[in-house]
Amino acid sequence: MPQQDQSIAVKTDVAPGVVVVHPQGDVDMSRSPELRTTIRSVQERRPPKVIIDLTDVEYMDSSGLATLVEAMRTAKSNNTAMILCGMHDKVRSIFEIARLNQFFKIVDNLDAAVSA
Amino acid sequence: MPQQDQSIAVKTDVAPGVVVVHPQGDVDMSRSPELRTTIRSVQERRPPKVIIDLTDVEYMDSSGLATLVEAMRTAKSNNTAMILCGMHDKVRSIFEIARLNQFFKIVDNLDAAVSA
Amino acid sequence: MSDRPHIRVELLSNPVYLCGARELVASVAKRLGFDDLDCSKIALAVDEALCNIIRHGYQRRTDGQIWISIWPLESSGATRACGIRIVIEDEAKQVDPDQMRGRELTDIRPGGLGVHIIREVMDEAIYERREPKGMRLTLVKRCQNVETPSRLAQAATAASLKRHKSPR
Amino acid sequence: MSDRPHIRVELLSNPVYLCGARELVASVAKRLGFDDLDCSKIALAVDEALCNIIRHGYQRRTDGQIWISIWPLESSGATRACGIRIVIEDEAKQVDPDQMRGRELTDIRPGGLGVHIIREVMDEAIYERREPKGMRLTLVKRCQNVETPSRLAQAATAASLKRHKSPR
Ligand SMILES: Nc1ncnc2c1ncn2[C@@H]1O[C@H](COP(=O)(O)OP(=O)(O)O)[C@@H](O)[C@H]1O
Ligand SMILES: Nc1ncnc2c1ncn2[C@@H]1O[C@H](COP(=O)(O)OP(=O)(O)O)[C@@H](O)[C@H]1O
Repeated sequence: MPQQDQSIAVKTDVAPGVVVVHPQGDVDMSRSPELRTTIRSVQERRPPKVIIDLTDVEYMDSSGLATLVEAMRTAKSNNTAMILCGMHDKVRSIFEIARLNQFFKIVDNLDAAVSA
Repeated sequence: MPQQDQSIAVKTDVAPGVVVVHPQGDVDMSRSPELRTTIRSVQERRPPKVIIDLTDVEYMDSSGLATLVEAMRTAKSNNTAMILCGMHDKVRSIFEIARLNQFFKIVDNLDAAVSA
Repeated sequence: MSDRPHIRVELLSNPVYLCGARELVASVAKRLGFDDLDCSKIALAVDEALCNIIRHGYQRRTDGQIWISIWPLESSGATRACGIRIVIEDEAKQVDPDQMRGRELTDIRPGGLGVHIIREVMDEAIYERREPKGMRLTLVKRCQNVETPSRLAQAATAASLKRHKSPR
Repeated sequence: MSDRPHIRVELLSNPVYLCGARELVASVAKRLGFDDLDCSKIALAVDEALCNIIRHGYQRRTDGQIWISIWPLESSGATRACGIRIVIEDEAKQVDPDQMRGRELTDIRPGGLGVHIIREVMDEAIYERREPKGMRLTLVKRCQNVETPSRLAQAATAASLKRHKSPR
């Protein structure tokens, strides 16, 4: 991908047992397959906690929601934690519209997610 | 104007003899007439220094440049100062393309403009 | 309201162009007076509708045509617009408008949210078959503060007429 | 490159809609791989061209038609796009393409910068008369990193095929 600011970073050095997935740019139908592939490959290693850091995601549509719902179901069936953080208001509003804000564990920022 | 975040604030209480014109939003062909009217009415009062604070202008086209060139010429003929500050990189690049960065007095931020 | 759309976008059914459509719609809505959150909701509704056309209508073919037409909504006799009307058309397969619905919101699983989102964020969302082929979705959202382009143009002209000499 | 534009925008010659056109163009350029500064320059060139059509072509009439057509530029045989081509057309008065030029840059006064800006930020800017009426401006900007929509769509499909079950 030549667009450095629209890639997905995966960080494993934030805290022991924690993997942070950090997508950048809009998560829409053209981008969510990449997010899905990344989260799946992270989850295959079964880390105790996966954090999806949405600080740099200013837009998400229902294909992004679908990706996260699927990942959350995998986390639940694996008995591992998945936490969302850094959500912008515009992104939060789509979770609310879809009545998904209760389904996910959502905290304010990365620090809160690490210590949650 | 119902769009609060696309109006032009005029502040006279920043420092004695200083008037700050603070446009917000894109300064394009549909917006520059308003900026022009505002600057003209400020200049009619002949304050010693007019500062155009561009901190909240992320886009400007040649109609904005024309407005500022005209205001700068008025300032020069009135023997008063006009200073631009808070310029974003994208706005700065159009001044450079038009070879106007030398014609104007441009400083980094409002503090520097007040003490300039 | 004149029949000719104020803006009409014709685009290929390629997800790559979703962002362009969203940004255009959000920025026109903004210019008409909607606040930032409403603008992003309107853009979201258009995005979801386009995704559905690409996915279900054209079955992910990227060479289908999609048209987005935009009008400011003016209430009869008023000098101000009172909303935005967006019509999205395709030439993809026709389906019964009643079939345009997602899953129950309580039955949480991936997918099945697009139509809910569209209906929730817009004041009107009407699907119909289009002649001779394809579907048409008419979206309406109202707003107290919406400016009409003619009023905005008048305001700009009035401001420029205050000048003596008019370089612009 | 197919002849049909990937995106075509038809808009009224009202300055109110400039922002919509800019945002669409910038976001499509971004998606094709241009960096932020280049995207805003491309949007600036389109904005200046539209302003000139509204001001000089339609003489500030707000009911004229303007068309913006966009293609990714692919170098022959390459798998990657190498730029963007934007064609802007109107039905306004025809002028000699040689008359499309601004003031000397050293002769500083308000105005006379639009055409300079267009030529400076784009790699090509060609004005011509359009049949049967109006003008056509063809703008080209090249880029090393530009992605083709077909490659992007393939990448997205490849990513989705890695899944077992595919809700999207
Ligand atoms: N443009 C369309 N063309 C054909 N069918 C559609 C279209 N939009 C929606 N549908 C139908 O409505 C259903 C619900 O859509 P949606 O709520 O977006 O969820 P999803 O797309 O995830 O199934 C789709 O599964 C599809 O059957
Ligand atoms: N679309 C157009 N239709 C007719 N004339 C044009 C058009 N674009 C540019 N021109 C001519 O080119 C000249 C230079 O344009 P420009 O550099 O944008 O400066 P300005 O618009 O301030 O005069 C204009 O004055 C006009 O005579």
